Parts: sequence; structure tokens; C-alpha cells
Amino acid sequence: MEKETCTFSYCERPEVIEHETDFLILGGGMAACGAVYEAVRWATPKGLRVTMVDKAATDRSGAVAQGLSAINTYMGGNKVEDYVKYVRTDLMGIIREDLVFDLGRHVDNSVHLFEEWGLPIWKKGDDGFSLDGHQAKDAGKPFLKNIADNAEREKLVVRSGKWQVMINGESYKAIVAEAAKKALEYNKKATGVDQNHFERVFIIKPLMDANTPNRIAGAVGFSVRENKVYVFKAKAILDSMGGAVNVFRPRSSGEGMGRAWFPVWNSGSGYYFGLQAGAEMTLMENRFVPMRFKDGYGPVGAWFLFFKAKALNAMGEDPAEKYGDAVERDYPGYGKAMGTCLRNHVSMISMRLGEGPIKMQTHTAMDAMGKGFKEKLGDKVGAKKLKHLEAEAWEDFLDMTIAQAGMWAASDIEPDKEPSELLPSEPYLLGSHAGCAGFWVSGPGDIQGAPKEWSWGYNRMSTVNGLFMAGDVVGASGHKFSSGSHAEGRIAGKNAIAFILDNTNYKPALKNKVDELVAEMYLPYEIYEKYKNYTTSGTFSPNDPRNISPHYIKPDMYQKRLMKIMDEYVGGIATWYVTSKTMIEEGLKKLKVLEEDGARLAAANLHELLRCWENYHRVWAAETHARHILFRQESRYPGYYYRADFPKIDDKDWKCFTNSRYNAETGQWEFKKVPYVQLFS
Amino acid sequence: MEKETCTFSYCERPEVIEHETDFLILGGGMAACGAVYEAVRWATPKGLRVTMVDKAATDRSGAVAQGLSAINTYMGGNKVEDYVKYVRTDLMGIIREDLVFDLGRHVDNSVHLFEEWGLPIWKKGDDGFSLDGHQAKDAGKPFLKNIADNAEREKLVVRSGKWQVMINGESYKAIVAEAAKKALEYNKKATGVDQNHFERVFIIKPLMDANTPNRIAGAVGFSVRENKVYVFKAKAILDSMGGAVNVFRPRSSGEGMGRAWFPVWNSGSGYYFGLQAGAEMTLMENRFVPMRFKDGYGPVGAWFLFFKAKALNAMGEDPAEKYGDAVERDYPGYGKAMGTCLRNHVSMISMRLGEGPIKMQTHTAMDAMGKGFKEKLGDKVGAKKLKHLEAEAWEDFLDMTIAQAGMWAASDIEPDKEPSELLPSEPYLLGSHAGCAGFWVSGPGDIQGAPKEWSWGYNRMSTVNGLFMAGDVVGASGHKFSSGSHAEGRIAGKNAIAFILDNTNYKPALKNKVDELVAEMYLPYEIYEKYKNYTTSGTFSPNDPRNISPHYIKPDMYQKRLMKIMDEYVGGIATWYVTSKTMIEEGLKKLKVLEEDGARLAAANLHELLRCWENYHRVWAAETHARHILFRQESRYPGYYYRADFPKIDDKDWKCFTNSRYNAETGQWEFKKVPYVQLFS
Amino acid sequence: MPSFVITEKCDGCKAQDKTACQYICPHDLMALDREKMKAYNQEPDQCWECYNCVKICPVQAVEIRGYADYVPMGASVIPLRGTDSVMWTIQFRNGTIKRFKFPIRTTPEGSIDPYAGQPEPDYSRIKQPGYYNYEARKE
Amino acid sequence: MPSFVITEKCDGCKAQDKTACQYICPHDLMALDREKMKAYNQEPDQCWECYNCVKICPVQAVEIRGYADYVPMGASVIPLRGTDSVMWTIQFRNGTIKRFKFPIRTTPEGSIDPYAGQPEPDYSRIKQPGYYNYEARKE
Ligand SMILES: Cc1cc2c(cc1C)N(S(=O)(=O)O)[C@@H]1C(=O)NC(=O)N=C1N2C[C@H](O)[C@H](O)[C@H](O)COP(=O)(O)OP(=O)(O)OC[C@H]1O[C@@H](n2cnc3c(N)ncnc32)[C@H](O)[C@@H]1O
Ligand SMILES: Cc1cc2c(cc1C)N(S(=O)(=O)O)[C@@H]1C(=O)NC(=O)N=C1N2C[C@H](O)[C@H](O)[C@H](O)COP(=O)(O)OP(=O)(O)OC[C@H]1O[C@@H](n2cnc3c(N)ncnc32)[C@H](O)[C@@H]1O
Ligand SMILES: Nc1ncnc2c1ncn2[C@@H]1O[C@H](COP(=O)(O)O)[C@@H](O)[C@H]1O
Ligand SMILES: Nc1ncnc2c1ncn2[C@@H]1O[C@H](COP(=O)(O)O)[C@@H](O)[C@H]1O
Ligand SMILES: Nc1ncnc2c1ncn2[C@@H]1O[C@H](COP(=O)(O)O)[C@@H](O)[C@H]1O
Ligand code: SF4
Ligand code: SF4
Ligand code: SF4
Ligand code: SF4
Ligand code: NA
Repeated sequence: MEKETCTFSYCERPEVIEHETDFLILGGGMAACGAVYEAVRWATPKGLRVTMVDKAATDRSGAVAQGLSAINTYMGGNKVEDYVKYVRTDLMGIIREDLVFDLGRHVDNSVHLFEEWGLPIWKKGDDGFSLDGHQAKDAGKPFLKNIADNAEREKLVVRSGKWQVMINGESYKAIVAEAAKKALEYNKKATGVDQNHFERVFIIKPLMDANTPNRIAGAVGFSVRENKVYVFKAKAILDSMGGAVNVFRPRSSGEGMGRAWFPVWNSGSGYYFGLQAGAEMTLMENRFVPMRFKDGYGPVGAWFLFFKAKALNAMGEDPAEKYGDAVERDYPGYGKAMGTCLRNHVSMISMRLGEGPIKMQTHTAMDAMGKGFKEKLGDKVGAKKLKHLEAEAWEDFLDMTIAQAGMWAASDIEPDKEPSELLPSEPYLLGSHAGCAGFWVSGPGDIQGAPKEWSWGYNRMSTVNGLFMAGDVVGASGHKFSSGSHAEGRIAGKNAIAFILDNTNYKPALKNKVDELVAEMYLPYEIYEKYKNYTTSGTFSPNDPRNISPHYIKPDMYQKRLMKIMDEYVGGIATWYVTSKTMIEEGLKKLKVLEEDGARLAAANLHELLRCWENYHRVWAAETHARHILFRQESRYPGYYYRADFPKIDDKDWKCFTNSRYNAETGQWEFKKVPYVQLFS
Repeated sequence: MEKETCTFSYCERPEVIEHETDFLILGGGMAACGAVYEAVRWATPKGLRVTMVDKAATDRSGAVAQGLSAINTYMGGNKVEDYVKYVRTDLMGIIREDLVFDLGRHVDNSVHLFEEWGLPIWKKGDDGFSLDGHQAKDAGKPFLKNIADNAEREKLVVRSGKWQVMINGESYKAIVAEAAKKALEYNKKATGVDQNHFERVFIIKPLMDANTPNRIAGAVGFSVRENKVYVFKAKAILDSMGGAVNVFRPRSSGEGMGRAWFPVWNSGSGYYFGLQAGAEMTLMENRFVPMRFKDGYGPVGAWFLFFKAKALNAMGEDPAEKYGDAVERDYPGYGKAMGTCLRNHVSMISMRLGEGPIKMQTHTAMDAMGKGFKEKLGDKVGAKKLKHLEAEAWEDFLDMTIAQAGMWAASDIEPDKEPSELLPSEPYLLGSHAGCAGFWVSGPGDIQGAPKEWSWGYNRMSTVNGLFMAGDVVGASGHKFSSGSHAEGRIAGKNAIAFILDNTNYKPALKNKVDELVAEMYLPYEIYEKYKNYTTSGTFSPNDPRNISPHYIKPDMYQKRLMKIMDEYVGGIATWYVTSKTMIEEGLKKLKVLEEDGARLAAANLHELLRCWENYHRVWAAETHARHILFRQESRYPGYYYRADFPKIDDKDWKCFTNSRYNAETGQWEFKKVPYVQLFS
Repeated sequence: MPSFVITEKCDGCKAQDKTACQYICPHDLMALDREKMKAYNQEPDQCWECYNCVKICPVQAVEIRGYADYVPMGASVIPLRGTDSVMWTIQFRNGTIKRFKFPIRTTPEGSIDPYAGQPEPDYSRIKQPGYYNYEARKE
Repeated sequence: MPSFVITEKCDGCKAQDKTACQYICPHDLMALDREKMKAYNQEPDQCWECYNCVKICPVQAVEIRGYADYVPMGASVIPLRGTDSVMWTIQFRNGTIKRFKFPIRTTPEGSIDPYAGQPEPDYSRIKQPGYYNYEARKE
């Protein structure tokens, strides 16, 4: 098709706003809020400006927008070293242990701050039963930060699993955001800038320095509310724009496509940004395929760990017990303590054999707990505790996946009376939960045994100078979760300030021409305005999906095209996560054509312009993932994906990091193996 | 939810039109047109009125609306007995051989009529190469009907496979419809009725006789163009409303959901109608899962049979060769001559092992044919024939699956230069192609060895008196295709007239109250009008899928809900066609709830009212299918579906018909095994 | 690829009782916006791409655009259906153009006389195999 | 279950600069029809059902209806979010009603003073582990 360009002959030219700052934080999620909090404290006394840019309203942006029911990473009385081992096992042996250890030794402080700010954390009552955040306060339970000893803290928190603590997390994000916003306010006042918190500005790409190679200098984005484009210049930048969802086809094909476990608005901007800047990535073949309550995508953690429920197949068997030996046989050395992917694997063995559906036995678990209560406390008090337990079961979802509670109500399922179906979800790309796809970043440098090459001066800096990473976009370091992402944002924020202080003379100069960036950004708008009347639209509104034109493609269909390619060729649910060299190669051809067609995306309004760019970001995250799976010639993560042509785990050749870099100048991808080194044994 | 009723308090009450006829033909597809043609000729001299009701414009209604490239059932010089054996093998050993033989001995006459009416049929030229319909005429090739001898006919037609003849079939349906419409016109004039051809009237349900049990008396439907309801009364009725599509989720989840191999507008009305009348069904567990060109759903027959192309996996291997032995091992006795389902099966083995994609080697096939041409005819003439061959390759799709030609063009695939990907489709329910789900009908009665119980007087009459069946809705008799469906319509039509002549005193009296029927039919309209302003609709049109209300469900979402249930629980593409007792039982529970929610379907206009009822029909066809799979405790059709809990073919217990009947009075399903009898060995 | 209507070309079938595209669509998808007197596809994701609306439109106002969720952009397949043949123009994404012409019928439209030259029915054989004009094959 | 807006209840946030639902939706789905001054969900099939628009609406005009393509009809889950707790009313398809109240925060909204009572940063340790207010754990 003919190449279209945006000359603003059809659409309105936006106002261009240039904003210079010192430290630019992209995203407003857990990591970004952590970064703001820590960086502002170091920056302000030095007169450095800190700016945060979020595509949404920071109060409710990112993965924690809906709240959470647990903080999944809290060391408490555990050893950080054990945390490293736990993460390693779960992620099939390959992690950056320096990063994970570093995370573990910092994370608790973020949790303590959350509590101080107002997050209700469950506590153990004097009778050993759990108190919610209000009850704990009323009962005079102290803040965790006010207890000196980790062992004492451990006694006070309500653990579900070894690493998780229970919370009343409906307002988790609002609380963390409030602290960040207050910090920004403090920095703003001190430095005298007009604005340092931009909401509803969607970052589309990195801007590189005109003079220094491999040096980030800024970022560009547009407002989703007004006809305005923002060009940000900065001395250091944190990319904390989260993971990628809706890259693979979800199980629904109607209204319910908006439901996914991870939030559909996390569109891979974080990956796209670093990638286009030329930052090195690692383990991008990894993905997260969570086992979830079917259709509502309710998380399972609380049910497995806190309620001690079992997931049984239709024959009443536990697939983990029934097929555990098969795992050890097929993947020697990995069957003993099964990580998340292998727990999926055994469930899928069972389902394929017609033993489905697999159901979480919520009712028997609650029944057993209730019996325990009554035995311990007598019938009356026991019954009261049981009532509380029922509320806790509902709260688990009402605090973070309300749709699952809705699914129960609509299906007339009371969890204390009936089991609920589970199913593994479509794959997501992320690095903070039980996944580790992301950028290759500098480690802290002080962990014994860590190779020198793992640390190049500034903790959490990517291989691009001045570009830092935190949260979902950091590779080889999973199981950070909400608290760890915040904690990592703080580490990165602090180090970014150190970097700026070491480079005070640096003045960002942009390589790109602003006019060209603006035209590129607004192209979908121009295309729509140019062609919107070419075809009839009947009684439909302009942004109706039924407005069909041969001249353009709307973002929703573009997204579906991407998801279908990934699903079918790169091991989505269509193939039960199976792919192979030949399938990926076929898929890559289609991704290339899809990318070309990106030049024909059309936007009827600013919302659609947002959706166009989101999807363009998804395509690149997707391609990186596909290329990494192609590169790694083994099936490292059975249950997450299978390379049917290399069905085994091959520790001899592939117990290593797989690092890649996209060279934007040449359009080439560079791949290499990087040795894995075990630091804790 | 509260039960809603239609009291015409919100929506307009339609005009009710009563129409009495003698023989009522429901549908306007191949079978219906055949029935009209034959029945009118018998009815008219006796003063009997024949009426046809079609939901669409008969010129382009049903499965042949787009045209076809081949007539797949033509005996010519072959033996009818061999046809029976071929069909038996393809359908895994269980067919009604009396019906299939009966079909075979009649079908050629329909083909001869088509040609006479103007359908261009390819002929062999004097040089042995094919001539298209025009060239054949210009070359003075005779009509098939004018050749006395089957063997001579065989020499003239261009065969792809043994049973198929090539045509230029763009106008196939228009031609067949013209003949039927002319016949109706003739009957109308002779009997003096006002109208006997109703287009755009959607039949919703059967009307039973008030006095005689198990006797059909009429049908009711509504106009899709005006506010009118039609109540038809008749002495005999033919149900020829086709198969069921979009019962299972297709592979696309966007715009492309409209693409399926079989037409999306065949919504299972044929099954619903007979089912609600109480007619016995057979082999409803069967389905058709065609291997098709990926995404465009282009048929493969011409490529395999005419162009002699191979479908090879990514390693260049033919799955049929590679895994043929596995079939014989897993399904002893069925691996030698693999039927359509087993050809799917071997392809899927290969795909699951990561050997995909499987591609039709169109280029090497055409290359080989071109070489042959040049060897035989020299370079110049050979090249000309090759050009013709290229046109034939395109015509194959342009005559029946234009979307596939579009897919080639959009993918820059020239079939003579590049192979194309294949994939098995989502399942369809039909009885005329390589599938045999449908009603249990009376056989001709004169075929030696056929059990007496297989014939109860009137050929192709169902177990309900006066209710005849033809085409896709007849069970246990597949591989009729377009010509056979027409031929079967004629058999049924003739026998229906015989039935009417035997029951001249019968006067249809309706059991149902017309008012109630009308209210039931218009309920979705009432619901929409009642609640349409309860929620906001922004700038959207009233029939925009984004208009969301807690009070109703729109037909498109209802359809998606059905397709998702079937896909996930009853062996659609989500599970690679695998299901089991426990999965089906779970699915049936969900179907029940879905059916309840049918009472909340809402229609913003007559098009949506049509779509509501289509989907209600689909739900019942789906449920029947699920119940049959549950009943048959074996995997009779590997490659169409698998009962994971009974993975084998069990000839000992299950080489039988599985018959069911829905008792509308009690709401109960009755199931039984009926012995299979082999008539031709 | 769902059908779409080119605004400039469609004349709403000149306000006739029913429009051609609406008349023919087997899935009842084509609707007329009576205000603008322009047709449109009211449910594109149920379009089978059967091309009947395209073929029937007297002013070639209807075309098909490949299903956006899997068909690459830029190609087109356009028929011109005459009385005895159809001419196809296929444009590839890369610009390649192919043209084909195929027969569609060998008799004039409307010329079928269905029972001409056929025998009368023999009612004594109404319950036997065979049609009014044809004896079933015996082998 | 995508959000929907009850016509009678929505007052378009009284024509203020921005509406509450539009402000909060993390996916930018809520839009305002300026003619009718009523909000609507402009892309329901991208709605995560995070309930933020529901919780924030000052007049309880927004509710959620289960995703039509797999959620049975007739149930509802309705929050009422106060300053320190949230109250949920859950109605089952079969009519059963459950109510729950959970804490949401232990401090007043807007009361956070992020650096109060915390130490000054020690720039000599800026490249060491630990935060400005916390020494990294050593074991
Ligand atoms: C969705 C979800 C997540 C979790 C859970 C359940 C559910 C249902 N579970 S459970 O399953 O185990 O139950 C957890 C749990 O209970 N406990 C826990 O600690 N963590 C859980 N998570 C994981 C954590 O949430 C996760 O680890 C962290 O949030 C990751 O933090 P971070 O890496 O900062 O990502 P983010 O999503 O929070 O923020 C992304 C930000 O970027 C913005 N953004 C994105 N693109 C942008 C662009 N182009 N321009 C400008 N801004 C742009 C976003 O707006 C956002 O602000
Ligand atoms: C779609 C399709 C079909 C085929 C093929 C390719 C493709 C792409 N191939 S290849 O793959 O092998 O290439 C074939 C081929 O080349 N050669 C061949 O002979 N047959 C092929 N078929 C099969 C035949 O078409 C099929 O066997 C017959 O058409 C079946 O005839 P019949 O049983 O009459 O069904 P119908 O679809 O034609 O007609 C149904 C009619 O019912 C109407 N209807 C439905 N519901 C109604 C309601 N509620 N109220 C009123 N009317 C209501 C319809 O409007 C229609 O008139
Ligand atoms: N079966 C399990 N065994 C151990 N840990 C689990 C299990 N299921 C979930 N978890 C952990 O519980 C937390 C929440 O998990 P989820 O709810 O699945 O996101 C994460 O830390 C998970 O790793
Ligand atoms: N590989 C094959 N071998 C034999 N017959 C086939 C094959 N593929 C298709 N056919 C037959 O060709 C006709 C058209 O098939 P299809 O194009 O698949 O609908 C039908 O009669 C099929 O049974
Ligand atoms: N939802 C509906 N269900 C039934 N009839 C309708 C519906 N909407 C409109 N009609 C009637 O159908 C005819 C054509 O209306 P319309 O489709 O709106 O042009 C008119 O007689 C309307 O009253
Ligand atoms: S047939 Fe053509 S001119 Fe007539 S209404 Fe349809 S698109 Fe318009
Ligand atoms: S292509 Fe066919 S299905 Fe689509 S709108 Fe046109 S006539 Fe209808
Ligand atoms: S927040 Fe409530 S009142 Fe305000 S615009 Fe949205 S729906 Fe209307
Ligand atoms: S529920 Fe959440 S995603 Fe949906 S419209 Fe409301 S705020 Fe947006
Ligand atoms: Na909670």
C-alpha cells in the first residue's frame, strides 16, 4: 500500500510542549511510585527535578489499580538467601541471584512504609486467629516498622505462604500513589517547576542523545485528553511502564476480552521503550501463564496457601500427586519441588487425558478450617470465626478481582459449598510475578561471587546509559510482586540520582526532529480524517467497530490480529502452549506484515490514538518474545510453553541467560548466550 | 431473573397472516429446491398447493449461496454399490446403506437437469484436457442427459476424484432456484393461490396437530422485513433448513468470525424444528471438521483430487504416510483406507509434535502438471494449458470461497509459486458433506436386507407423521453434497405428495394458540423496547454491541457465549476436539443456564430478532450434539472429536446407530442404540 | 473480509422499494440508512464474504475488505458479473494484478422452463423409486 | 463484566471540567456524551471490571454487568466505598444476597506526610545498598 504521511492536512496539529527535567520517571505504577518516593528524597536537597509521567490517573493506574489481597514478597523472619532459592526453583534455575538477593534485602522497608501510610495489614490476634487491618489497630497491634526484630514481626503478620502477608488491599494503589504524589509536590515546590506529574500522557518512544552514543536523552508522548504532544528531556530516565497483556488471545472472544488476569491496559510500553533505545534484554522467552479461576481469572494463591485448598480433577485426584513422577521422569531434577510452570504442566496432563475440569476444592477446605475452629474454640466462637473466614474468602477477590466474585454470584456458587473450575490463562509478559522477561540490568555489585560484567556502576541501569529499569520490565528477577516492584523502583531511583550527580554537566540534546515525531504520532488521526467519509457508516458512530474502510485498520482489530498470530504460532492457548521453530518462523513472517500495516492504523479520537500506539507497542513485545523462544532450543518452562521440537530441558546447553538487543539503526537483532552463575547454594 | 412476557406494551403488535397449503417446504436451499421441483409436478395435476418458505432470497440462500466449484456426487460410470462402500468407509462404518444406495441411484438425474438449466459443466476435450462449460458448448459437446450410457458419460465429464465432477459453479444456486421458482409459479397459477413463495420469513417452530398425536400440522415464523407473523398450516411438511454453523467458536475472534467454511447463516433451524416436533434423531454426535486452507477456509478437495497436490508438514513429510501405521495400531481395521476424520487425525499428530505448519503444496503440484502438459503437447501449447490451469486454480476458490482468493492476494501468495497453510476448522453439524448428523428417516423399503423397521411407508419421512426431511438434516447418510441434497429433496417431495394423497381428508388443526406464539416470537423486541433507555448509549446506534444493559443480552453476545461453552466443554478447537464425560456434563449445565437466559434476548430491530431466534436454534442443536457425544462411549470419529475417557473405537459395543428423541411434553431426552446392518459387502 | 459501501457510488438503489444489496444478502446484513439514502453492512463480523451484495449492486458501490483480524491489508478481489460470465480482477498486496473470466451459465437468465420436454407423472409409481421423469438406476 | 451507566442517575458530574469516571478509568474507557450530558463506556470489551468508575461515581450511576459472553445473567456486585471501608452487596442469580464490609485504609485520605520522621539522605552512601531511610538487611 502507498505510504501515508501526516502533514496535518486533515487532522488538527497538536500543540507541542517541551518539558525539561533531571530525572524522568515513566509510568505511575508500583515501581514508579517507589522510584518517586526514594529519588525525590535524594534529589530535592540537590535541586534536582523529578518528573513522573503516567498514561492513566496514578491513584488507580497499573496492575494494582483494582487493589490486591496480599503482599506477596515480605521477608519478615525468613532468610533472604532462602528467598533467592525459592525464586530460583520457581523460575527453573535461571535467575540473576544478585538482583534477587538485593531485592530481598530491601523489600521489607517498602511494606513497612505502606502500613505507616495507611494500608491495613492483617495481624495475628492473641488467640492466634487473624485480625483485619482495622481490628488489628483497634486491638492495639503495633506497626511492623515499630518492631525491631524480624523474628518478632514474623509472629505478628498473617502469612498465607512463606513469603506472603495478607492485607485489606482495596486502596493499596491509592495509598502508594498518595505518598508518591506528595513527594512530587515536595520536589515541585523546592525546585520551582510548574508541573512534575503528568497524568493521561502516553509515552510512545525514547529519544536518544544527539551527541553521545548509547545515551538516553528524553521521551515523547501525547495527551489523551487534549491535542497536545509532550517532549520530555532528562538526564536520567526510569522505564517502569509495566508488562504486556493482550499480546496473546484470551479465552473469550466477546465482551469478556477485557478480562484477563493481568490488566489489559499494560500494553508492553515498558518493553518497547527500552528495546527502541537499544537496551539489552534477557529471558524474554519467559512468560507467565497463571492457573486461575476460570473466566473470572481470580488468583489462586490465597486458596492454595491460606485456605489450604486442593485443586482436584474430575476423578477427585490431585494432578500434582498423580503426575509428579512423570515430571521427574521427563524433566530430571525438576520434579521434586515443582515451580509454578510445572504445576500448570501436571494439570494439563490431566486435562488432556479427559480428567477435566479441574476444580479448586474451596468447600472442603473451608469445611476443614471450620471444623478446626470449632474444635479449638467451641461451637459458638468457632461459628463466628467461620463467618469471618467466609468473608475473607470473598474479600480475596473483592480486593483484586471483583469479576471473579461476580462470576461466583452469577453462577450461584458459594465457595463454602461448591468447588470452582480452574484453567491456565493466556500468556503474559512480565518480570515481577512468577515470570522473568525483561531487561538486562546492572546489579548492585557487592554480592559475593557475582561476575563483574553483571554490574556496570549503577544498580538497575540498563545497558543504555542513563536508562534505568524497575518492576515488570527487569529481567531474570521474578517474584518481586507489588512490594518488590516498589522496592526496586526505589533502588533504581536512588541510583538514577547518583548517576545524575556523577554527570552534572550533561545537557540532553535530542537526536530526533520534533516535527517528525509529532507527525508520526498523529498519523493514525490524519489517516482517519482523510478517509472517514470514503465508506458509509450507516447509523453508527464514527468509532464504531463496524465502520469498515479499505484504507485503514482500527486498533481493536489490529490488536486481535496480533493476538491471533501469537496464539496460533507462538504457543498460546490455541495449541496448549506448544510451538516449534517452523511455527515461530511462520509467525514472525506474519508479525512483519502486521507491523507494516501499523502504518495504516486509524484513530477516530484520542482514545483510539492511545489504543493504536498501545498496540504498536504490543507488536514489538510480541516479536521479542517470539524471537527469544526461537533462540532457546529447549523447553525450559514446561507448562508456560513447549518447544515441541526440543521437548526436554537441556541443562548442558541451555542453563544460561539468553540476551538480545535490537539495533534500531540497522534493524537487526543480536542474540547471545550469557553464562548463568549460581551465587547461593 | 424475573420472567418477562410480551404483552405488546412496549413494542408494536405484528399483523398475523395465516396461510394454508398442502405441502409446505421449509428452506430454499438445494434440498428445498429439489423438493419443489419434484413435488410440484406430482401435486399440480391433483390440485395440491405447494409452498416454499425461505429465510433469505432463494436465488442466493443456503450453503450454495456463493456458488460451488464441483458437484461432489455424480455416479456416472461408477457403480452405486461402490458409492455406498465409499460413504461407509468415510463415515467410520456406520451409515444407513438403504438411504445412501437410494440416493446414489437417483442423483445423476438432478445433475443432468442442472446442466440443462444452464449450469456449465466441464467436459473433456478431444485432446483429453478439460474444457470449461462455455468451451464445451462451443466445441459442441453434448449434454449429459442426451447420452444414453453411463460409461459414455463417464468419459465426457472431468472428474477430480472418483465421485466429483468439475463445474463453473458461480451461479449454481441461482440456476437451481430459478427452476424451483418457475415450478412454484406453475403451481400457483394452477391452484389459484395468491402466494406460494415466501422469502425473508424465518421459521421459528413446528406446530403440532390438535387432534392426532405425533402429527405435524404447521409452522410459524416472522417476516424479517415487515411487522408480520406467518402461521402456516399444511398436510405435509418438508424440513430442509440445513445444518448448523457457529455452534462452536471459530478461530477468529474479530471481524473474521463471519468466515467459516460452511455458511454462518445456517443456524440449526432444521435440527431445532424436527427436534421440537419430537422426531427421532441419529448420530447427532457426528460432526464435520474439514481440513481447510487456513483462515480463508478454502476447500481442499480440488487440490487433493484434481491437482493431485500433497499436504506436507514443515519437514516435508506427508503425515498420512508418516502416521498411517499409528492409525492402524490405535484403531485396528480403520487405518487402511483413511476416511476424512482420520486424515485430520494424522495431520494433528504431526502438528502436535511441532511439525507444523502443514501446507498444501500447490506449487509443486502445478509444476508437475505443467511439465506433463509440455511433455505431451510441446512447449507452446503446454504453456497455454498451464495458463488455463492457473485460472482453474483460482476459479476453484472464486466460485465458492472468494475469501480464500482474497487471502492469497493479501498474503502475496501465488499458488503456482508457493504452498499454503492448512488447518482443521471448528466443528459443524451437517448431514450432507463428510458428516452424518441428523434425523432418523424412513428408507425406500425396497433395498434387499434392510430391516423392516427402517421403512415406515414414506421415503424420507421422519418418525413424526407428515414431517419429511432432506439434505443436511437427514442422519446417517452423508456424502450427498449439493446434487445429492437436491436429489433427496426430490425423493422426499414426491413421497410427501404420496402421503398427502393417502390422507386427503386430513385438515390441519393447530394445538398451539396463535396469540401465545406471537408473544413468544416478539419477546426480544418487547424486552428491548422496555429497557432500551435504562442505560446510556453515548453516541452509539441502538443496535451497537456496546449498548450494555443488565436487563437483556444481545444476540451476538449470546452466540459467543454458546460458542465458548461448546468450544471448551464439548471438544472444539480449544481442546483440539478432546472432551470427556465430565467435561460434557459441565458443559450441559452451562447450556441449561444459557437456555434460561434466552428469555432475556433483546432485539433492536427485525434483523436482531432474526439473530435472536437463530441463536436459540443453535443452542438446541448444540445440546443435542453434546448429549449424543455423552451417550456414545467411544471415540468413533478420531480427528472429528475424541472422548478422552474412551479413546478407542469400540466396534463390539458401539458399531450401532445412536438414536435420540426429545419429548417436548416432558422435557426429557430418550436415548437408545439401534443395530447397524450392513447391506452391501 | 466484510463488505463495505463506497459513499460516493451508492445511490440507495434510487429509493426503490428495496435495495439490491439488502434483497440478496443471505444473512440480512445490508441495511439502508434512509436519511442519507446510503447502504451499509449492519453486522460486518457476521459477513461470510459471499460477494452477493458486491455482484448485485448496479453501480459497483460495494466492495470487500479482508477481515481485519487476520488478512493483511492492501489487496482486493473485485468481480464484474455479466449475463453469462464473471470477470475477476485480483490485486495483490504487492501490486500484482491478475484477471480471470469464467462462465457462469450457458442459458439466458430467466429462460428455464422446468418441465418442458419432460414426461407426465405416473401416479401408480408414486411410491416406487425414481422420479416423475427418471427411473432409478438399477445395477 | 463491563461497566454501564444508568441513564436516570448520571448527571454528567454536573458539567464539571472532567467527570469522575472519566478521570479514574485506568483504560480511558469512560466518555461523556456532551449533548446528553451522560457518561458511557466507549469500549466495553476492553473493560477490566476494575470497578474504579463504579466506586468513584458520586451518584452511584455506574454498575457492572457480567461479560455477556460467559457470565450468566441476573447477578450483581455493588460496592459502596467510604473513607475507611468498603461495603459490598452481592446478589446471586438465584436471589441470595450477601453483604460484606472490609477496611480500606487506616489513615485519613490525604493525610500522608511521606518523609515525616524519616532521616536525611547520606550522600556518601548513595552507591551503597539501602535506602535513604533504611539499611539493607544483612544476614
Ligand atoms: C493484576 C494483578 C497483579 C498482582 C496480583 C493480582 C492481580 C490481579 N497478585 S496475585 O495474582 O498474586 O494475587 C499479587 C498479589 O496479590 N500481591 C502482590 O504483591 N502482587 C501481585 N500482583 C503483581 C503486582 O501488581 C505487580 O508485580 C506490580 O504492580 C508491578 O509493578 P510495576 O512494574 O510498577 O507495573 P504496574 O503495572 O504497577 O505499573 C505500570 C505503570 O506504567 C504506566 N504506563 C504503562 N504504559 C505507559 C505509557 N506508554 N506511558 C505512560 N505510562 C505508562 C501505567 O499506567 C502504570 O502506571
Ligand atoms: C458452503 C459450502 C458447501 C459445499 C462446498 C463448499 C462450501 C463452501 N463443497 S466443498 O467443500 O466440497 O468444496 C461442495 C462442493 O464443491 N460440491 C458439492 O456438491 N457440495 C458442496 N458443498 C455442500 C453443499 O452445499 C450442501 O451439501 C448442500 O447445500 C446442502 O443442501 P441443504 O440441506 O438443502 O441445505 P442448504 O444450506 O443448501 O439450504 C438451507 C436452506 O434453509 C433456509 N433456512 C434455514 N433456516 C431457516 C429458517 N429458520 N426459516 C426459513 N428458512 C431457513 C436457508 O435460507 C436455505 O435456503
Ligand atoms: N500451589 C502453590 N504453591 C505454592 N505457592 C503458590 C501456589 N499457588 C500460588 N502460590 C504463590 O502465591 C502467591 C500468589 O499466587 P497467585 O494467586 O497464583 O498469583 C505467589 O507468590 C505464588 O507463587
Ligand atoms: N485427501 C482426499 N482424499 C480423497 N477425497 C478427498 C480428499 N480431500 C477431499 N476429498 C473429497 O473431495 C470432495 C470435496 O472435498 P472438500 O473440498 O474437502 O470439501 C469431497 O467429496 C471429499 O470427500
Ligand atoms: N426489534 C424489532 N423487532 C421486531 N420488529 C421490529 C423491530 N424493530 C423494528 N421493527 C419493525 O420492523 C419494521 C422495519 O423496521 P426497521 O427495521 O426499524 O426499519 C417496522 O415495521 C418496525 O416496526
Ligand atoms: S445495491 Fe448498491 S446502490 Fe443499491 S443500495 Fe446497495 S450499495 Fe447502494
Ligand atoms: S458479502 Fe455476502 S454475507 Fe457479506 S454482506 Fe454481502 S451478501 Fe451479505
Ligand atoms: S461519575 Fe457518575 S455522574 Fe459523573 S459522569 Fe460518570 S457516571 Fe455520570
Ligand atoms: S470498570 Fe475499570 S476498566 Fe471498566 S470502565 Fe470502569 S474504570 Fe474502566
Ligand atoms: Na484482602
